[in-house]
Amino acid sequence: MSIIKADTHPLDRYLRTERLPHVWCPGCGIGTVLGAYLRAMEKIGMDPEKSIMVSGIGCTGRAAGYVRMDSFHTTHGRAIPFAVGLKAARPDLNVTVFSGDGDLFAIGGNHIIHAARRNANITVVAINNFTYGMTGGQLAPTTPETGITTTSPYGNVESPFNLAGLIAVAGASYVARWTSLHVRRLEKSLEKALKKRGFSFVEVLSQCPTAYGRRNRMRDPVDTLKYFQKYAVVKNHVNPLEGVIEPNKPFVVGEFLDAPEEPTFEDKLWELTKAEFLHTSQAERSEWIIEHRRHLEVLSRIISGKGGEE
Amino acid sequence: MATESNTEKLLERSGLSLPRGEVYLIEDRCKGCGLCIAFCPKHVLVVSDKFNKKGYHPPELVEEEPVNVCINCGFCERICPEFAIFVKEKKEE
Amino acid sequence: MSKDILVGDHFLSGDVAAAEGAIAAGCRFFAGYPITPSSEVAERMARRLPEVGGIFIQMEDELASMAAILGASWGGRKAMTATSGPGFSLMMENYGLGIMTETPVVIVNVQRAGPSTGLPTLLGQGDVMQARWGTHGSYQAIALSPESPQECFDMTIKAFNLAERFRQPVILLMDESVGHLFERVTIPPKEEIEIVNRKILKDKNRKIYEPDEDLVPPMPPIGEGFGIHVTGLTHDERGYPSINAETQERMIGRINDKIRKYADEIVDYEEFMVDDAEVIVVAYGITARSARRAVIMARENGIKAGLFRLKVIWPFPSKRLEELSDREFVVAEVNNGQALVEVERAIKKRAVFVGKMGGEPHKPQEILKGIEEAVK
Amino acid sequence: MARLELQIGGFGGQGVILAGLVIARALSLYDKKEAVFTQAYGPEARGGASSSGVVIDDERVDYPYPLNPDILVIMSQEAYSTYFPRLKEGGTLIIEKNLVKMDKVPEKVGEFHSIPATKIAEELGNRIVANIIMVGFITKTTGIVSKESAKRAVLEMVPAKVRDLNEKAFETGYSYEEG
Repeated sequence: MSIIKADTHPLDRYLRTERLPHVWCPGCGIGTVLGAYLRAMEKIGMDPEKSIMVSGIGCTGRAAGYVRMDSFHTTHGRAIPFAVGLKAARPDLNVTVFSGDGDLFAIGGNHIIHAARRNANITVVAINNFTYGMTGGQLAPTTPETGITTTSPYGNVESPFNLAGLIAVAGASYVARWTSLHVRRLEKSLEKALKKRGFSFVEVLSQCPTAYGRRNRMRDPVDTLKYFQKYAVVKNHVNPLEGVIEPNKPFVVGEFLDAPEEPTFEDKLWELTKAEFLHTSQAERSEWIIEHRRHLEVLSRIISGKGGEE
Repeated sequence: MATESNTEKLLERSGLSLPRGEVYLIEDRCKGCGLCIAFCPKHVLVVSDKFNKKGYHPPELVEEEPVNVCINCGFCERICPEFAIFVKEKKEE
Repeated sequence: MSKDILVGDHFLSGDVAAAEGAIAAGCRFFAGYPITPSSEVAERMARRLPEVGGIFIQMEDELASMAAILGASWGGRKAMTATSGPGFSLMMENYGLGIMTETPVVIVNVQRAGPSTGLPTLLGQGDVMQARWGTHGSYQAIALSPESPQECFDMTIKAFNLAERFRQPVILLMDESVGHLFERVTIPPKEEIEIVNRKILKDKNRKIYEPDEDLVPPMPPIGEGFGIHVTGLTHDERGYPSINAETQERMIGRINDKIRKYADEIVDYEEFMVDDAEVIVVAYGITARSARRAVIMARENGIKAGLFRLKVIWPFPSKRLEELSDREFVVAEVNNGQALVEVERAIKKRAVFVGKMGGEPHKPQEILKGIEEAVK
Repeated sequence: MARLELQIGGFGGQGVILAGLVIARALSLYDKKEAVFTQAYGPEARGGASSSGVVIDDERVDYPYPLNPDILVIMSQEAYSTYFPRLKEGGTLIIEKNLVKMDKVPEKVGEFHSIPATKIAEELGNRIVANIIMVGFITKTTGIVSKESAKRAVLEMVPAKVRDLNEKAFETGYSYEEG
């Protein structure tokens, strides 16, 4: 038997096939993660016509250009506030931000923690490839200690962010971390993230053979995936602060946080516009706000790994 | 991946037959990264000698019964960053 | 009574009048970050937008504010932000995205004296060139400059109309003095207010950046299956990145031409006693009010002076100034000579410059001195 | 009436901003005059000094700030030093009797009035209404704004729960007999 030649792929209806092949290097994990995202969308029956993808700048930032849905490729670091504005204006649409670690956590770091704090009802897929790929492999806020990049040629002396931990404590409703090897679990996780009302965040560790792997003994994309296979420990609902990633040591992947659903930022913004809300007294309005506030003590229990049950 | 081989063992023990798959490839989307080959749990794929339009070596199938047969697990389809390879369940003739 | 247009006479500050103008224009989304002397715009919007079904968000910074209003505009809402110098600098990044993606929004910049933090509570007019050239690349800016709360109201409506018509961010270039002074503002009934709305793309087969005859492409709605792609990269008519000189020439050429083609229509100025004037003072914003007094004082002293007030600063009324170039010119502004450059370019000679570094408006006497110097 | 300038100076907390705003609003909206209200700033804005300006005209006001006030209302000694030199020759000077000390009324003053607004306010129960007492007094002594308009503006601009107190303050200031 031989491989059967095909012209179309099962995910083609979600893709701007006229733009394929995409710009990503051979073996880059972004395409894999994008595939997982589209399968998750398909699985939960999310209508692509009612779905928006917003990206920032960088390799992952190009994702918005390949999906057959309304998509925005914005400025460096600003995908989140663009998406927050869009979602607030159009809460009827599903809004996903699909971008990279540098875009979301270096130049855009302030925006993502605020979007999580507000519990904006958007899904953020953050591909963490430990470097700036598009500009040639420079130091990122996620580059592991000792990591060699073009701007840390002697080894990285900085400590990287623990993205999942950071976003969990900032106030997100759903937080998970997977790798580009854990495709099935990633897909399941993305299904949950997309369905979750509130700020949902999925970090995906991924390989950048060209810009990062090449300088860090993982020249072949397979090398990075083998690394993930060796060191990733699947654990659900651990304390997100235990999610620190150190070179050549086991690191946690899994679902860090799945908080009970609460009114989202947009729910509250739109409530303000209702006549019945505006015409109540200030005391009654305060009461409504308190009633619909985030259950921070529950969130804090979940975050501390003690579970969310009463 | 570990999950797949466990499933396989379980199925074997229970006497059920594994599903069989057919592998499809959009050859010119392939960038020859080798992820499908490296991570196919049944090792049914190898690098081919031929070049596609972009000069990459796409994978080819080496089905050698009874070990190296496609079980329609879909991992190659999922790991492929290029939307190039996919599998379909093989219907029994 | 409908809350969206507060018909009647009000005694408002320029900042508050601009907010009311926005609401009258149909603005239903505001994202901003507090900064003196523009905070009153945000405060008014925070109070008023929910009353009219609008959304107000105080963002984490000005970068985010600008990004959020672009997102909201693509979401189909008329959107605005308000800021002052330091925030305006931060907004330049996504102002550029707004130009590139042809997104209608309004940016209110209540100018204070800079550079940097400068004089937070005090007057400046030093953002004129930043309003023209603040973001990188080649483009045509539209910036309006009101001199009174009434004009803050009227011109905010006009700014929205221009933004929607030309699909581009429009700047309302106020200044601290105009923003903070109170005066009567007459809000006319709804039917007397001209409102322009963006053209909406209806044909799903048409490329999203394919322009009409006016060089402006109709704006596609989102969430309706158009499958649009919008990028800050140079893009072709489909909206797809097209990184080459040919597309750059064609697309950026059009983005410039759509404004250039109608520049004469956009240009707006007021001539006060200009007809027989021997010397003309060019001024805008609060400085125009000092200049008007100076012109009257000059006339009392027997000097035939006039005022040429820039109501729209960008595009610049070079054509009209060139026609007047047989007169003597004085330029007064609270900066080191920004409109001056454009005036001298138009009249092809030097003008007497009466500048101030900021902190307070010109005393009429200061401009009068300039007038006297010009006729010497 | 040609251009007429009113300036009120005092220190922060006396409500000189509200006093100016009330008068300007009354003039603009109810007396249908052209009026501009500004908060004066400059070096005197430091050290807690505070001042508001109202410029009135039959036609649209051009330069909106007082240059040489026709009427100067002074509620602190510091404001007196700052603003008095700007008073127009023959202009009207109104002072807070207990807070501004002067040996004799300077020569350039054409018309002079004084009122112990803060003390009266304290007698009414809250020194915070000293500014509204001053508004009533300005209304009566200068005649630049009609009583109905000024009172209407006061009542519109103060919180509902202190409306009665402010109305009383305005009336008290309006009917104050200098002596």
